[in-house]
Amino acid sequence: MLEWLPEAIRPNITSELLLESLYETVYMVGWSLLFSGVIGILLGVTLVVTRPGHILENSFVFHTLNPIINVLRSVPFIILLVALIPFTRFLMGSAIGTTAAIVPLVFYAGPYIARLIENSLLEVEPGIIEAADAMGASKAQIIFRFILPEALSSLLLSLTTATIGLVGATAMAGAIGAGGIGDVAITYGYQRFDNGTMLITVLLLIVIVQGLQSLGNISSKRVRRR
Amino acid sequence: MLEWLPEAIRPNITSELLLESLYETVYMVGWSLLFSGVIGILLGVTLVVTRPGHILENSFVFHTLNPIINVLRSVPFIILLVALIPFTRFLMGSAIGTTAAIVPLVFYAGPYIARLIENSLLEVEPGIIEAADAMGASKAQIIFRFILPEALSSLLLSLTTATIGLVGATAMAGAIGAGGIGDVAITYGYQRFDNGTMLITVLLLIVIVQGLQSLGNISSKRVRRR
Amino acid sequence: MIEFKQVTKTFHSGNQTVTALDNVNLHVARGEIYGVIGFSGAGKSTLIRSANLLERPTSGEVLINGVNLATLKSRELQKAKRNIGMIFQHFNLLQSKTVFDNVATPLKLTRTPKADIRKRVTELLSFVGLSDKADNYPEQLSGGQKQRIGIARALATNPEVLLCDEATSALDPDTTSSILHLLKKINIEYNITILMITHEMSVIREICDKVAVMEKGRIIEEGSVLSIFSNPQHPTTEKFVRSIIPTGLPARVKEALQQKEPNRRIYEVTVTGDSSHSDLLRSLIQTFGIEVDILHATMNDIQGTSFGRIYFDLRAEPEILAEASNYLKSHPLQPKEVTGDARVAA
Amino acid sequence: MIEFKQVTKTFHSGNQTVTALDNVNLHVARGEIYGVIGFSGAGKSTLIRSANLLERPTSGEVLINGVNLATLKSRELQKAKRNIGMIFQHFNLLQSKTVFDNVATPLKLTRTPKADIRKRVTELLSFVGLSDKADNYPEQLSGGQKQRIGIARALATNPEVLLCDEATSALDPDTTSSILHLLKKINIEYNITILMITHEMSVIREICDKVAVMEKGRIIEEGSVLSIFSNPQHPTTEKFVRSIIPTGLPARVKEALQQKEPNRRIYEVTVTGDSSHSDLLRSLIQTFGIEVDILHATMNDIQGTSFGRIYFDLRAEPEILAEASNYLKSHPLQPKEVTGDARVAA
Amino acid sequence: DSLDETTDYSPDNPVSVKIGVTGTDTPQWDFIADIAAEEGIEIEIVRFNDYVQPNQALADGEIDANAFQTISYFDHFIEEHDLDLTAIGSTVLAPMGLYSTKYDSVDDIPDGAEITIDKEATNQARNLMLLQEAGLLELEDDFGVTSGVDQIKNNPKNIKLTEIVAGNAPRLMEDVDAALINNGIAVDAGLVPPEDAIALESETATPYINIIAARSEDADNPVLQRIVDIYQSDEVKTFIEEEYAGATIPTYISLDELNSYPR
Ligand SMILES: Nc1ncnc2c1ncn2[C@@H]1O[C@H](COP(=O)(O)OP(=O)(O)OP(=O)(O)O)[C@@H](O)[C@H]1O
Ligand SMILES: Nc1ncnc2c1ncn2[C@@H]1O[C@H](COP(=O)(O)OP(=O)(O)OP(=O)(O)O)[C@@H](O)[C@H]1O
Ligand SMILES: [Mg+2]
Ligand SMILES: [Mg+2]
Repeated sequence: MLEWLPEAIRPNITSELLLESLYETVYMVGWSLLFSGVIGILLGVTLVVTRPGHILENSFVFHTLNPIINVLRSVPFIILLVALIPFTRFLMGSAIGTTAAIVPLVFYAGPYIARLIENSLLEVEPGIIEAADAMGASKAQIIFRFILPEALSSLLLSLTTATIGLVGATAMAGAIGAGGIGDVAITYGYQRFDNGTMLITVLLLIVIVQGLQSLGNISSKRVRRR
Repeated sequence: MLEWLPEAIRPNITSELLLESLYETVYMVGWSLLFSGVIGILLGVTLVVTRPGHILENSFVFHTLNPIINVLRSVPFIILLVALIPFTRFLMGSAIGTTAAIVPLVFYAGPYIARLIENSLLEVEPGIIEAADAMGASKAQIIFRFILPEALSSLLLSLTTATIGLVGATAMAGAIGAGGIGDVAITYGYQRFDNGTMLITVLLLIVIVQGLQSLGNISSKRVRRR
Repeated sequence: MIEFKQVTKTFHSGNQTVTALDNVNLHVARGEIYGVIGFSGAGKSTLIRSANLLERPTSGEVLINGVNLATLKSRELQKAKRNIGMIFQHFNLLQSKTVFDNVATPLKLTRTPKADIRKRVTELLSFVGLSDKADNYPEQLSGGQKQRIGIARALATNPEVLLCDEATSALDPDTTSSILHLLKKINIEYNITILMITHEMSVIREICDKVAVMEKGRIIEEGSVLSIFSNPQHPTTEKFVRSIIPTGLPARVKEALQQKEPNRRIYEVTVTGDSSHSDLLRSLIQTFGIEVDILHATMNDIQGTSFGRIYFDLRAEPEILAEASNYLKSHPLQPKEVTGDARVAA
Repeated sequence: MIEFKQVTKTFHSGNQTVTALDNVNLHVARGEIYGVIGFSGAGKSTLIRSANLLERPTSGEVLINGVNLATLKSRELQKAKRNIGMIFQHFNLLQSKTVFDNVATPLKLTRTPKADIRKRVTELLSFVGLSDKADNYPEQLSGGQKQRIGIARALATNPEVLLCDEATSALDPDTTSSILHLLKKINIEYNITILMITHEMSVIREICDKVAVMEKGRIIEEGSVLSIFSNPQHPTTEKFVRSIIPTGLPARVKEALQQKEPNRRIYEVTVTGDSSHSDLLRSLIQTFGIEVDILHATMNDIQGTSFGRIYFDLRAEPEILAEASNYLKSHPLQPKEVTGDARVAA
Repeated sequence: DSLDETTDYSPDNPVSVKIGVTGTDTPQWDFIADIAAEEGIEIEIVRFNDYVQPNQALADGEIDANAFQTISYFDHFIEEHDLDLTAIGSTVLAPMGLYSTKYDSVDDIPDGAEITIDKEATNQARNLMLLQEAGLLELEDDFGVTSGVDQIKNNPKNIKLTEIVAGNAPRLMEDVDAALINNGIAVDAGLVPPEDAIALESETATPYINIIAARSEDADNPVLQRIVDIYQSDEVKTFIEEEYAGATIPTYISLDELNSYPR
């Protein structure tokens, strides 16, 4: 498949490995985005609505959650990976491989997404929340029917940024045998001084990231109303 | 200094090393935040104001910058580090060490900050820009006297998120001999199975991140006017 | 229905303290349309916002239907609020939803069937004259159109109580009048209670039963619209009344006075209720032989009766005028001679 | 000074096209206060926003001082805009800046010395009555207070042209009147040109020299305020004029008509300018011996003259009334008998 | 976990085995897997990017064997973590070398010179021992396989040691006076170890011979034994020599010999 490339940049890896690693990346990013997105949005919403003066003001929850997120964001990814091994094994049956990597990736991206979401949600006009409150909306309705839709455009951009961050993080998940393009780039390209592999994997990553960003930009723009 | 700790968690490293690595982290994060902050804000502002329909609409600039940022965000940090070696050497005289690490860190964080800033700036009420325009503000004035101050609260949270991201990235900058707490945590704590070192370094990281986040939250809240 | 009991609300900003509500007592009876008027910054919005707890009073309490909302549990509070529609001064529309969905929002909250929602929203949009904007987003609307969406949204659930904060401030007189008529209509048909903030005396005149005047956080005067208009006590109230019943001398009267003709006098008669001028006119014209002209007259139609002033221009020989002046002094309508010095233009 | 030449502006949203301005031609002369009135959604904001290119017209051109802004280079355009103050319908204040800094913003843009800024802003704030709010942030202000900050900001640089989009819509009559007086004053003192959007006819009456009426993106009528008020041509214009000179039957007149007494007739006299009623009164009372009462009267004072209506209540034997009716038919004031069927309440 | 029940296998009734490797060792394992597959052993290669996880995963039963480490690292690791693992065969040796773009011999290295060493613990220990061998440093007596810079007794030339990631050493050579580089990496980076190195680990450095490790209970498992045999076959030896161009030297010694290095 790649034989037609000039020698200097012809990768030393098989196209099967490349395709497989592409699949692994998509698989890891997809699943961990799903979970960390849900968790991150939940945490982000909680961080916003429990803060002083907000609709579900709860000093205890806010002041517990806030540092927990900070702690998770403090730990270097590799150490997080290790610290989570027992939990990963309990959850996934195994602590190695592509599937197992989803757990630490979720722990990595969840709190990160929470922070981005928090920032987006704080920009919602307080008047909107007042209107919701005055209509007798329940707290859940205020969140799901007012705050989230109003912040949607910014949320989509935040999720885009987070997704691209996840793509980057999968490269590190190679430590537990997760594979993925980033890992191939590092182990075959970088460590083996194989410029061809480096080039093609980085190109693939660029295509992925470019695609994700375009998708994010377009969908965010489509729902932006100002 | 650390001899009073119970043996199980007494780190095998000297307190000098710890202090030095703390200094290295602060040094790297400080400088790279300064540069990547400036660059990120410039790029973020450019991404916003050159987009279709905005005050400095410029399809060429926007459609050039956008993918360049994506490219930089695509490359795994370790590969970015390597790819930048010649440039770093040219700029810093050497591609090794704490100072040299600032270059790849800036390349890593700059585009990332740009994306966060972009999202924050897009949330500024268009009416504000109209008011500025109607007053005869120059483009630079519109940006610096209207858009940036109005987005300040969100910008501060974005910069906080980015700074914490930078703290995480410094752990990886150990690859070129940059040192720092994250690196000590990985090489002394994780690789040498020294739980004491792991604990104390991670605790230090937590304190740093917690401090940064609190600072960000407080300053953002102070300037938030809604 | 709505009762404010010694409600005080202070805001702190820096080292400044603003007392937006200062020991306010107010009672709005069921089915009443109660207007609150006052200068900008008087505390009107704060008052109405504390009715549904958007602002928690610093002290005092607000009862709706005899219930202090502040004592309710979350769910009960929501239920209570669903019975209170609110029109916001700054509209507070959802930017992310179409006009249709904005109006439908309160209905969706109560899980109204889709078909019912469609019917009700269509009806409301057609009433506020925005059927063709159903699929537009708020940012594509003019100021008045946004306000009308806010009105439609507040009415969507047929609430028992309606809180209107400057509901017609951005609307032209024609639209205002049709909105006010609608409010009056639902007030009569459904016995809905309306608390209405406004800075326009004409709104009060048009539909309110009672009115309170606020100044600096205090209610300085209140009563039936009729009594306030006919007999304002407080200077501020008078200013508002004057805004639709001018009390300054009309230009034509001033002009006439400037000519200072000896055989001409100008009299002002204040009209209250059903006063009759026929005997006055007859006496002046027939008995005294005076030439009587109506120089200026402004009367307001307030709930079926007329209030206002008439300026009569009397011309005759000075001695006849002097004679008539004695007659006029004892006349029950108490005509006052206008000399130009006594009153200052507003 | 401001000239709109065949300006058309269309908005597209989805498959809908809205023509907000439809071939508008308008000329505002230097030093003029030009009012634009129209129903909500008529295109007023779009018109004023195209004057300083906040909306680029789809076709046609706008000249300010003979210059088409659209042809200017960036720097020249900025300079031109600094001479045009604008008050926005939705205020558009900077949330992140204090009241003081908001008003100071346009001065800072031109690098005005600090001391001058302080002096000018203090002066403006005291004028709009918000000196005590200098250090507050917009979100701590009431609706009317925000609007006043917007006004102060627009005036800060003493612009040559002022564009006001509903500058007083959130203000009470007293504040409105003081703002309007200020505008009139700067208009006279500095010969500043003002284009003023409003939905309140009273604003037009108070300070405008000329007025244009918009409907559905078109200017349907324009002229001096006097001519428009005294002689509105288009039904929409009439509606606006009627908003301050009610043309419907007053309640008291309607009530009188309902009693259908045979020896009572009601006549309506339209007052335009300096019409005199003295001979009418004398004839009716003295010649016919009719009992004449003034049932209702509303006159408006427009630029020194009175316009309005008087309702006379005539009581006498039917045959005398019949006789008088012939006399009245030929009277130059053209009194019209009101029967209750002919007119419908507005 | 155990492979016990799967002693019987044939091409028609294949047995599957998971082998953990790190980074770049896959070519020979792909080659071995092909050979083994014909006999009914399906090798699944699990690639790690880290030196801790493969042993952990082996002990936890997530893989059946691993092949990525030197015997000394392995011994140290199982002692530290109290794991019941055993070395079941030797594989290759990739000697370490000291390279410099500035100096032709170790003696030329000046006072205060900067030398890069691997930040990864076992390799770092090897680096330091090579520097001791070259006479640049003196290490503590109890210097072990994961000892680091803190165990340096004497640094007469005041050499500045900079820890970096191994793969960067060739790339950063010109920024320092000398760099310690793994053979594998050196060859990949286009260096010729015997010619370019100014100091080289002796080829018989037993502690640094790589091994295949398994859980002790599986030490005698015929499947694993067969895999060791395949690895140590001439066919594979030739393959490795060609593939790695001398950077990685197939080194097949007995287990006794393997375990007899000086500790
Ligand atoms: N961005 C837009 N997209 C689509 N339609 C628009 C947009 N802006 C304005 N319109 C439409 O153009 C018409 C004129 O709007 P404009 O704001 O000029 O009205 P207006 O006369 O100022 O009304 P008001 O008195 O209510 O402020 C309205 O029907 C409005 O819905
Ligand atoms: N959040 C706040 N912080 C500080 N002061 C406030 C705040 N909200 C309102 N105020 C002040 O309280 C006073 C009353 O405000 P309110 O909005 O009730 O006035 P209002 O009568 O509705 O005026 P308007 O007619 O201009 O809308 C004002 O002086 C205002 O500046
Ligand atoms: Mg208000
Ligand atoms: Mg408008």
